[in-house]
Amino acid sequence: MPQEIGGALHPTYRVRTQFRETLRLNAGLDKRAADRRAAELLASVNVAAAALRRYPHELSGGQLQRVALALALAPDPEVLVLDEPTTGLDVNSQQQVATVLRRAVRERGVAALFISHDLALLSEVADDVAVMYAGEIVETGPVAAVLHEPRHPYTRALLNAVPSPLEAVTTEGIPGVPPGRVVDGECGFAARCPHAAASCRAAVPALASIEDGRTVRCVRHRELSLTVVADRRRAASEPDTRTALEVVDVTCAYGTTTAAAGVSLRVHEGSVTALVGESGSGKSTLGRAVAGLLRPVSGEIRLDGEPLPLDPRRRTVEQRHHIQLIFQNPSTSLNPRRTVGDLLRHVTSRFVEGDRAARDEAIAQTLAAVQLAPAVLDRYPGQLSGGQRQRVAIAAAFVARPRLVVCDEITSGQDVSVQAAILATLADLRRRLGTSVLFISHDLGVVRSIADHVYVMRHGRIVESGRTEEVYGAPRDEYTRSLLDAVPAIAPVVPSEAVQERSA
Amino acid sequence: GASDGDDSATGQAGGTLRILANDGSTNDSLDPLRLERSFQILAAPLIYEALVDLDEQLLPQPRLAEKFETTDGGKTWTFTLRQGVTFHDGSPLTPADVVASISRALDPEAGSGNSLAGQLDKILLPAGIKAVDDRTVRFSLEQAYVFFPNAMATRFARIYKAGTTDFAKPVGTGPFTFVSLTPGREFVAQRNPNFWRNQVTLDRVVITNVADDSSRVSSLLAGDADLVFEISLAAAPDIKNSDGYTILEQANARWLAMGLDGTVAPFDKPDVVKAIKLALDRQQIIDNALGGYGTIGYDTPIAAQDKWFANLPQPTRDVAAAKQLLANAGYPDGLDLPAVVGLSDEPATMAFLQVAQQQLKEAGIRFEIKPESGATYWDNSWLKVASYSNTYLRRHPDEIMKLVFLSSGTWHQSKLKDAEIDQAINAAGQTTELDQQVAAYSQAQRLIAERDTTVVPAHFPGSPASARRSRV
Amino acid sequence: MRAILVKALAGLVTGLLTVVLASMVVFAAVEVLPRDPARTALGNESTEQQRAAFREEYGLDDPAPVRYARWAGGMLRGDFGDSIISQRPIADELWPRLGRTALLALTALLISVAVGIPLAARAARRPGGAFDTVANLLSTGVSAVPEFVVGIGLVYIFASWLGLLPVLSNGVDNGQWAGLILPALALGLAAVSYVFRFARIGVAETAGSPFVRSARLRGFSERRLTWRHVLPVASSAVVNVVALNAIYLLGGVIVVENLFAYPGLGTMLIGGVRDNDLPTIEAVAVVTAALLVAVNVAADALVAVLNPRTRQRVPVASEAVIP
Amino acid sequence: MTTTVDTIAAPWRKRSAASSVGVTVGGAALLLALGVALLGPLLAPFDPVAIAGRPRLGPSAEHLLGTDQLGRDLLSRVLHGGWSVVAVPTLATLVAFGIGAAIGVWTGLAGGHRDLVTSRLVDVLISLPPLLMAIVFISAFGSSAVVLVGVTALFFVPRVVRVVRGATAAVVASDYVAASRARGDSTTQILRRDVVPNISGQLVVEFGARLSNVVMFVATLNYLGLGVHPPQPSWGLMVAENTLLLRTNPLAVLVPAALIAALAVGVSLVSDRVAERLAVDVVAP
Ligand SMILES: Nc1ncnc2c1ncn2[C@@H]1O[C@H](COP(=O)(O)OP(=O)(O)OP(=O)(O)O)[C@@H](O)[C@H]1O
Ligand SMILES: Nc1ncnc2c1ncn2[C@@H]1O[C@H](COP(=O)(O)OP(=O)(O)OP(=O)(O)O)[C@@H](O)[C@H]1O
Ligand SMILES: [Mg+2]
Ligand SMILES: [Mg+2]
Repeated sequence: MPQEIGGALHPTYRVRTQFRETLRLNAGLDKRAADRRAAELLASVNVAAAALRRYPHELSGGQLQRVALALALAPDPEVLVLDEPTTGLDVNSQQQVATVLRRAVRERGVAALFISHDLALLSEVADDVAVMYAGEIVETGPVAAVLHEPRHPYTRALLNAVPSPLEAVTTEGIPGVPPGRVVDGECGFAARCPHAAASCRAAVPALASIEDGRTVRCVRHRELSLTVVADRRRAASEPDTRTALEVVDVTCAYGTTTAAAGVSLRVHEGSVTALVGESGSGKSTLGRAVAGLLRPVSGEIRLDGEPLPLDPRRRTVEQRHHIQLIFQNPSTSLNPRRTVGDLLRHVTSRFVEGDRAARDEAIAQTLAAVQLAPAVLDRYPGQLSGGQRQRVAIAAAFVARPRLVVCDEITSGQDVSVQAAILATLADLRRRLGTSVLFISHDLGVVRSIADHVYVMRHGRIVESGRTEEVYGAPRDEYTRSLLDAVPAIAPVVPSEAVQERSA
Repeated sequence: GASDGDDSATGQAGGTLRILANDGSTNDSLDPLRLERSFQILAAPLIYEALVDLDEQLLPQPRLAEKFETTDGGKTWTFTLRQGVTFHDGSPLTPADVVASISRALDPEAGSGNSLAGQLDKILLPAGIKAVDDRTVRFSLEQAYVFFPNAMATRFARIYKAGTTDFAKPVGTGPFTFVSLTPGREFVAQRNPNFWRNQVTLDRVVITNVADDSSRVSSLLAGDADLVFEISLAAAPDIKNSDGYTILEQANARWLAMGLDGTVAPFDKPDVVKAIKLALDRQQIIDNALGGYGTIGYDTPIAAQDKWFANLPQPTRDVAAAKQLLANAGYPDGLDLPAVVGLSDEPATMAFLQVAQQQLKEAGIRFEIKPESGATYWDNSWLKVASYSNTYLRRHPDEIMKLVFLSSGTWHQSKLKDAEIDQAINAAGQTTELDQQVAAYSQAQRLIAERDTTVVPAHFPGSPASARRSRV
Repeated sequence: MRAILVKALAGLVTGLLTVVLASMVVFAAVEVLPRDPARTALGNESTEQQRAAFREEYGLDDPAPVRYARWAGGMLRGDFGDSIISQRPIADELWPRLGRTALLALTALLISVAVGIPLAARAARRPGGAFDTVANLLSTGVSAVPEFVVGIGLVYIFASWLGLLPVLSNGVDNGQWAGLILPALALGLAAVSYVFRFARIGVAETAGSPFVRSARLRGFSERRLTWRHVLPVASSAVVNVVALNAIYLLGGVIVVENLFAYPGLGTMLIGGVRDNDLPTIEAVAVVTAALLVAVNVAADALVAVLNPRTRQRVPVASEAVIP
Repeated sequence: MTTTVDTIAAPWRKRSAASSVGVTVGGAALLLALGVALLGPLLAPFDPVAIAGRPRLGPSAEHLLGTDQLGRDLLSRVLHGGWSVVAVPTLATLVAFGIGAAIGVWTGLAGGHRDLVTSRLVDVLISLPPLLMAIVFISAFGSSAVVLVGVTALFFVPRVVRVVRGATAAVVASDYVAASRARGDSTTQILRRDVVPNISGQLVVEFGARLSNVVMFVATLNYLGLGVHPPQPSWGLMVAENTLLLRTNPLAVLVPAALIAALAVGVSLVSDRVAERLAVDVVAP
């Protein structure tokens, strides 16, 4: 099953046709026998036989993935390779596919190689895990052992970057970028490894067997004690300050579709307020209304107690200045034909007071704050990595020193380590400048790691709100609870002492 | 005759003769009064015959009429029909058929203005056509007209069965009988086994319309066709050099004409017109514009090989003299003529204009060529603008001179009034004596070449009517 | 299903508008022609009275909107009026010619698909390979040679030089099918290069898609993959290209028909222009516009059949056109 | 989570073998055709309209390509005959672009009813067959260069509008334009900073594709006798004029035909390459 959902089925043939074709070729079944067998296969992945009559585009994403799984099982394979079979599915569908897969594997005695980015999901699906970096396996072993007691610095760094919905943790990015190829002559991770020593750079380490059938590719695996993960628990959220943004009874609509109905929320000065909810619940719509991209039908938006005109075109420069927006995808939110410098200068010329030197100073400071070298000023967005691009977008928002920044899914689509780095940057900037953040996301783990307050949205309405630890600790709303239940998570381990390096 | 195609079908015994024409149109019809394009003009003589044929010298010879004569200097003409001629439906040819056919040709309602009606306007009235007995038809003219038999040879004077009004299935006496006609595309006729004159050897004739020049030539050379009309003269040498092909030359079937309005500047200065005539290299026009086919024109409608030719001195090019004439006329630095409108449907005309343009340029006479298709040329430019060019078919001097060079002629190009020319043209019709006619026409030619503004650089072979309508 | 109906309806409305607008443009253009139809019909020697009577009879003196309404109304009833030249109903001439033009165009299309698709499948097997490079360059080359050049070249080679095929195509009605070959080739060759290009892109893209890879994993042969899995998907792009380009094929039809004396709409149009036969020009132009609309609607339907997922036109870059 | 897919094709991406052969061949063809068209008049040994010798001569030292039916030097006519084939289409394409791009950007930016109406109108206009309409128009207005440019431009405007509108609308729908709007940029600024730089690649490609089409369109009109008047030479007309020489002197037809093809092929291959350089996805020529 190749990566990319749904692509595994031929788009112009009915599901039944595809089963018949495959079963005739592989098992020599005639039409009727093939249809019977197809129904069985579908049943084994929890899909009704009615799906046979459908075209692939008439199935939901989760169904499609399960049908594709059934089709992959049709030739009775001994090994199944699944390349990110659940990426792009919502949490509920992810759960279903994972469950079905586990069952099918167990019942049929098929071996499955499950390729995924999602450590939490792996912890629920897999028996054994192999971690790859720069084209090499760096660590293998039973999944629980590897995820709880990583022996390779990369595995550990990765785990530190994963936020958890189960507890408020700080996440940590990995500095630098992956090489994207096999590195010769030294440990591939050495360039980014906090524990790299001269011996790491001498040769490519061998994959060494250690206890419990585990292997690890690190020359220092005996010296380093990585068995205990750092205490990532984040300090409790700060006490409430005065209100920066207040949204009162806002209703937004696209033509006749109402996307948000009577939504009220507030963002406290200098704090992060998260807006979560399933896809299509109206989160972005609300964010756009706040940022001035959309005219709400009714309601009121106040910044520092002062109402903003409903028609965003009537906002003053000052009002525009104080609310900035960062989009999910920096590839599409940055003009590909403008250099980073051009963009930042354009923003500062509009919103930063003072002469040219003062504006350049503001740019330089902001770049430093988002950890970008001044050299990027001459680059086009296409010449930057995804993480760098998102930093540019963040810089463009913060360079104006706004009162409020609206972040719409700014980390989805990023690698976990990149995501962690971006979140850290955001938190840092917010603290330093005292900026308020409205953080829109559907990743409950990310939200828990960064937000002080949470609003849960469903079908255009707020269904639950409160301080983060309260909502996560004791969700009152049925929907919030189901959301939290479905999220896969690595069971937390009790943290003990801090990291110790036996040899310093 | 030149204008009426060729019925002496060549080829081996039996078989089909495939002819290509170029100007078929959706209004193709075999009504003898509506014969306008070569497509029809080629088809009609296979079906119908006229009382008289014209020979090479344009002199009338018997056809359906065994003999014809006048006893009173051209006022009354008696035609005696050949015996034993039958129509395709088996009925015999009778004087009644002749009376009906000719009367209808004179009826403006039926013919919507064919040139026969124009030619005989006020000369022959329908009442003047009488069947005398079962072999004789008498035409009583309003005034003497010595060239009346020529008129009976034109394509509008063909004989069909009396009472015919619908020509969808035409019935004539010709060598072939009608099979089918798809206007604009195809005409099919088959052998008439009862043809009176001689045994027809061909079984079938198919005339197909192919508009594209090169396709016609290609089809001929690829063996898809036996006879192709309106071959561009440029292609002729090519075909001639291919095995098994001959060019059927009709030495002077046509003549090139450049019409200049003698009443407007600069053509109102005789020296300018003379300079134009002098600056032309007529042999080069023949060589380069007409593919080497043709004979020099003497600025009259009569070619040198014609019986009627006046033996004028051969015009030769003299650029210096032309320049001198221009200087005399007040144009020492040369002059720009009004644009010459050319009939773009005729390759010969367009080629002539392009060559002439270069020749005149050397004498300091500059002009632009304005091509115009027949769809608008005849209505908008011909006889209307200051200068224009097209070709005319060879005609009997009486007919062509009266049309083009008589002060009152309907196609009078120069617009100049010249009593002496008029008198010379009319003098020929005063006598039935051929010698006296020749003498009168010689005088007319001398005067025309000297005084008329019309330029006739060459006569050349060619099949009829590449011009769209039967002006020519 | 409803979406399809709405789409079909929208397509139909646009189509009708197109035909109406085309008829107006043609009518207006013909209106400014500096010609007198009465003189055309009656000849130069007709009298002014005769011409006036003719104008009266045909209503040529009425104001333009009145004439347009009368004419458009007639066409709705299938009455295109009479040819001013032949005085016969244009429809009698038009329908058989429409059939023959359709025959020519379809033959050309058949040739282009029969040649273009296999070439594309072969070229896409190794994109960037020698075959692909050469085929690509050739197709660009061929598509940039006007039909009249191709036609003349074909005549030269096959008729004059080799003597294999007839030049004239006017015998198609009498079953002389050989005459159809050269014009169809002349027309089809340009189309081949377009079909090839789009099929190649389609095949290359489709061949790399996950469903083909997973089908390969399930054990299908390459041949079966190409013909059963790749081409049906790639072909909807081709159908769209063909539909979009029908308009340009039509330009080719006019040239090619005249070159080969093919009795279709193209020769009828040029004949009408030469003869100044306004009703004929108008009728051919409008019928042609209607034909194009029909082709596009048919293409939409075909794509829907070929590709149940989209049930709509695969957006093809609009520069996908044959001049 | 997947890493971000780089959707913006980069200017520095590797070019394929086909395109590198293509641009070499295309560039050479284009240079040749343009060179002949622009420099040819300086090199011509004879006056292109003058009678330079006997008609229908084959190639010889004096007349390298021979002479045509009227005895004019074919080489000189070829050298002079490219001007109209280059100038008229270029001018027509420029005019079509000036008008089409303006309308396209205007509607793409505006959106809403204005856009809808224009798009429908464009759909309709695009369905009018250009050659057929051109024949009707040219027989109405005559065939001066002005009419030729006008008619050609007229029928290509809707095509340009469609492409430019599409490109503009895509840019306008993007997040970075939304960001510019939120920032309070004026429409002019958005046009200058966001729209124009991002559609210019497609404009170039479209220009190349159109130009290549228009070259053939104009050549075809010339061939049908609806373009340049004799005696002025023009490659399209020369093909028609000299068809009858094909048998005896094929060069008389092949050279002008090949130059037309070289021009059209060159324009299309080179614009493909430019497009690639500008990282615009080209689907069509
Ligand atoms: N077809 C290809 N041509 C060239 N390089 C490739 C190709 N496919 C992948 N690569 C490179 O090989 C390396 C490994 O790619 P691979 O697709 O195996 O990564 P992955 O771990 O599956 O990543 P992802 O999580 O993004 O799917 C990357 O650096 C990638 O850029
Ligand atoms: N431009 C638009 N026109 C019409 N409807 C829209 C538009 N944008 C969004 N919608 C609809 O409004 C509703 C809310 O959309 P919104 O983008 O706010 O959801 P979201 O919560 O951000 O979802 P996601 O998590 O997928 O980004 C959805 O039903 C969506 O289909
Ligand atoms: Mg992958
Ligand atoms: Mg959203």
